[in-house]
Amino acid sequence: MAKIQTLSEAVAENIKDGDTIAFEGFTHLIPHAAAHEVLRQGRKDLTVIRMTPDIIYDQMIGMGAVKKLVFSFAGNPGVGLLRRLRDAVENQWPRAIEIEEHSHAAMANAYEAGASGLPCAIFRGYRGAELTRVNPNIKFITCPFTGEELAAVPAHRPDVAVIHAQKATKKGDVLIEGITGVQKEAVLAAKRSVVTVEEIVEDFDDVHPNATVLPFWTVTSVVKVPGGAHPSYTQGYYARDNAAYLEWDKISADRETFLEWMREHVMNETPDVFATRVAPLKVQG
Amino acid sequence: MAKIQTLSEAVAENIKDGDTIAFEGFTHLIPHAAAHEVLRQGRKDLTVIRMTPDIIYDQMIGMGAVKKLVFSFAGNPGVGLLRRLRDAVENQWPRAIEIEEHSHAAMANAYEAGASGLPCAIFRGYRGAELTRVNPNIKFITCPFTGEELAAVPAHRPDVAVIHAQKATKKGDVLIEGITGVQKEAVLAAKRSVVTVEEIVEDFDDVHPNATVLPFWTVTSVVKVPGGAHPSYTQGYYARDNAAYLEWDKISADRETFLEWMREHVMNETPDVFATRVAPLKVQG
Amino acid sequence: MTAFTPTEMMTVAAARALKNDDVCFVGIGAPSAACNLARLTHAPDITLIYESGTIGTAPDVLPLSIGDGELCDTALTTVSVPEMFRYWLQGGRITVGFLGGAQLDKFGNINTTVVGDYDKPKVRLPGGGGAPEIAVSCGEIFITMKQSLRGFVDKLDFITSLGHGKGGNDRAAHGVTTKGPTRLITDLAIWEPDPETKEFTVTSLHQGVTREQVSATVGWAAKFAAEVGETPVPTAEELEVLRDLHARTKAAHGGGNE
Amino acid sequence: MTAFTPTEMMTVAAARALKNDDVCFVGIGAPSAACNLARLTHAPDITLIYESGTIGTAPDVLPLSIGDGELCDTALTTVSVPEMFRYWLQGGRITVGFLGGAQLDKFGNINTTVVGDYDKPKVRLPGGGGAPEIAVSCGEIFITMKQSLRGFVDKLDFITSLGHGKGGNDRAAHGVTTKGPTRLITDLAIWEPDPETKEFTVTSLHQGVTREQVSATVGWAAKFAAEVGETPVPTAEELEVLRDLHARTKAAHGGGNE
Repeated sequence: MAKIQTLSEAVAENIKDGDTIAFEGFTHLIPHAAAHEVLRQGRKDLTVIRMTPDIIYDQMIGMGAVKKLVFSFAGNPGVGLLRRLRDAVENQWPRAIEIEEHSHAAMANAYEAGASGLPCAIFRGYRGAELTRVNPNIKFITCPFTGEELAAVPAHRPDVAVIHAQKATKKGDVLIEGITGVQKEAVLAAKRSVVTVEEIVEDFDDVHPNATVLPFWTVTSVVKVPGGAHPSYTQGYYARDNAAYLEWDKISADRETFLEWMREHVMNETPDVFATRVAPLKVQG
Repeated sequence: MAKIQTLSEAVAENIKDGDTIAFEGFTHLIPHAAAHEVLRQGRKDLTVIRMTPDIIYDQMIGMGAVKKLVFSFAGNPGVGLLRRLRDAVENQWPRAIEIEEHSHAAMANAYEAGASGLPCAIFRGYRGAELTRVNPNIKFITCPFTGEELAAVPAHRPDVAVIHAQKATKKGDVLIEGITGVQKEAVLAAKRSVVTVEEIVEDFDDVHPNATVLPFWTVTSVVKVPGGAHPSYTQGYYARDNAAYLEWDKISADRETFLEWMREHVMNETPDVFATRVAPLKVQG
Repeated sequence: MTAFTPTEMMTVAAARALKNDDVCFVGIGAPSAACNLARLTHAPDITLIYESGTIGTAPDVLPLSIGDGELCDTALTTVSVPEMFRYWLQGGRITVGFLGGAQLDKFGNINTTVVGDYDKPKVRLPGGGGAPEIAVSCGEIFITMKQSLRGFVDKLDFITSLGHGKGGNDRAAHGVTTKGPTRLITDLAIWEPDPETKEFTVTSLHQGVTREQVSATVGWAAKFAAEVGETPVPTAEELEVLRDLHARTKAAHGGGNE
Repeated sequence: MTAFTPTEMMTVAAARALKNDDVCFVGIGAPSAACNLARLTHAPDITLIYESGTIGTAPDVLPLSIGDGELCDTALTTVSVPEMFRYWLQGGRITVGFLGGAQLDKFGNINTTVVGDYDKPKVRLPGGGGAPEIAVSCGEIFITMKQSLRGFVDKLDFITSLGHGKGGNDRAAHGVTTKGPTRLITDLAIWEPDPETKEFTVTSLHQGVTREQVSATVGWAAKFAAEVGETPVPTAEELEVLRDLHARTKAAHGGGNE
């Protein structure tokens, strides 16, 4: 049953040291505000799952909050490499992190299996790919009807899923529109969930019958954080802040610059700052 | 690449004697007009797949067009048993039919696996259920991570999927809204597809971004048949003809009554009759 | 006190067993009436799910089928049937599933497949539909059926869906972790499984029903709990809401049939 | 004749290889420019799919990422990412997939994972993303990359995605039935796999490019087909459409960056 809370309450109640957390959002709707609150509350030893770690995990890794990363593509989208992640993997700064690396297909199937209550996913994957050598969580099973070999990976079953969405109702039902990514699956696969939204509305009576909706009883905590996906975007609300993605390449290039930036823009800020960040990026709703 | 055709052309080009065909539509959007055309063209020895055979397959079985039935629930929805199907199974009239019987979960997963290009589906199913004794297409595999036993069934890969939908574009893109059932999966799992629709429109620019749409290049044949789902319903167009479902219980109770009714209402009719049948059942669009 | 029918008593007793935070997988007939009665009385926030994909539906009239347009129109959202069986049922999100059938045994196993031999059936029944997985994936199962010797049998012709199997720990031995049938609600009584043997025992008789009536309508030696209560009769409000629901349903669907 | 850059030649050559009825899995960068150039010239009905779930998209400007809002706004429909990988990619519906990477070998195997040892990498690259399954599930693969000794290597540090493996029938030996890399389009030439050995051989040199230039920028002994053609230079229309596309893109995205 969803509680409507503040971001501070939602993170304090749902995210603990050592938890396995999936922050999801595929280019669109990346839950940056929630991740910043997790850093402010000083969570550590997290196992973080995400198809595309990008800036959100570059920040968490750079701040030393991450023990293990489960992922499939670690780039700064449209810009380049993730420099804090590289520093952690190549130089163990600020700490060593474990890596469990998959393909997108494996990650998407693992979320889907988690949402389906299955222990594993099967798919036609990884043929001739060397990740099978370095990731013991990739196995193969044989189709009992055709004899074909299919790849198998364990289902994702995170302790917590954290996502950003367009709207919630007062009861806590959540609406996701546009590029919906793996967020519905991540929430359904997780034990708990924190959902930040742009706005809270009376009901979804005017919404398309087949829209992507998470009922209130599948969500643990709903928080209104306008702009909470910045610098990614929220369809119908504001555009991607491309300058911030380009700027990140420079900020993250140097440890001190990074730490200074995080102090100023994350550690000493509040969730309210996100609304002001997206103000110049508004689009027609 | 979809062709926009007449129903007669679509059936003649796509459906052959001996084919395996899935006519789908879950209570909603059942493609009755297309099934009648198949009967008029005298197709035989068909293997027909459908979660809920209901009236559409009761008619095809009663007319002797069916060699084998793959299904999970064979009732007249909200009314009772299917009398032509019973006559075929219990008395081999008008011919003996083979039965491959599954649960809904197995059928839905088998379509999903077919759409996914997989040879089989795995799910947590059939525990303690006796269909495992009589259906050799139910097997079990072991999860390589947890050791849990999971049921496996072969993917559905019909020669042809036949569905009814609300709208198509002039290019042949298809829109399904409301209770979407397994129709998208059936079309994507099939080698060919015939889709009857209520209307053909310019484009889907005003449709919700996450609506259920089959692109024109996934569909073989699109046919405009207003009312083509009668006596089931089309959301936004016309209501279910409940009287027809009740009447079917009487028509199908007797072999001669059945044959006479089929001659008059199916064999000597054309697809145009469906528009007149739904005229009194219209709803606000 | 208002007079009421045994079917009304059965529906009301089933409705009362539902809680405001339940998520129910609803079937057509008595379960649909019971679930919607609960929603319109003591459980306004209950989530009703029909296997057609409609989630959080609140129909004004009872549906004719599990896929009526009314269910979609009033639902929070409608998902595809594969998603319904994968994410929602198998995902373990349903707290209560309703089942019924042509034949029931004393351990809550159900037959809706065939009377007679599977390959040469005397009566070919509709088959399992969602039941085989509803029976094992829902948190618990409520069974609603009218008692009769034809339906309440000592041995099923076919096990369509698992109840407590052969009793005792047999359900767990099948690798099933959910509770299974926790309540059998009939036109005469409420039955609950014995904690050890898992055999259904009568825990409450409906008003005016005798133990003999109960025993005479089941094909096994009926057992009674140490303490057998009397099912509270339907309240005036329960009857009024239920009858209004049926009247609206008749008006809506009857009209279409003329 | 208009002057053009090697990158423009590469993009135009890739665009020309696409047909009107192709269904393309598009990546960011050169593939995105090539696919949209094809759509705006000779292949107006081509279907472009980005792994974010956007199907049949027709962006007016090139996207910054595979999940830009513009892709969703102009798409026929947008599906979830699990559905994209299950129904659309694994379902075998994509005729052409584009790949590129940090390292490529002569059989079209690609590394985008690490430079150096996997456990102690010299450079940790982004990883495979969709590539491992794009490489085996699409009907055929086009590779676009600029030639360099750093990128075109004799031996990959890591095989992220399968091309023709060790050559010959090795791809089929991995249980893969799709064609794999059928075309390598660089800033200097067009390469195609030898029908027997599956080693990439130069089949067409771009205007003004010598065999020596090609050989000097790959880390293996470059092979040339029996007949090596000259790639037709970009037409005025191709260049105009491509440059307009880039100009619109710069105007749209540049504005947001100031």
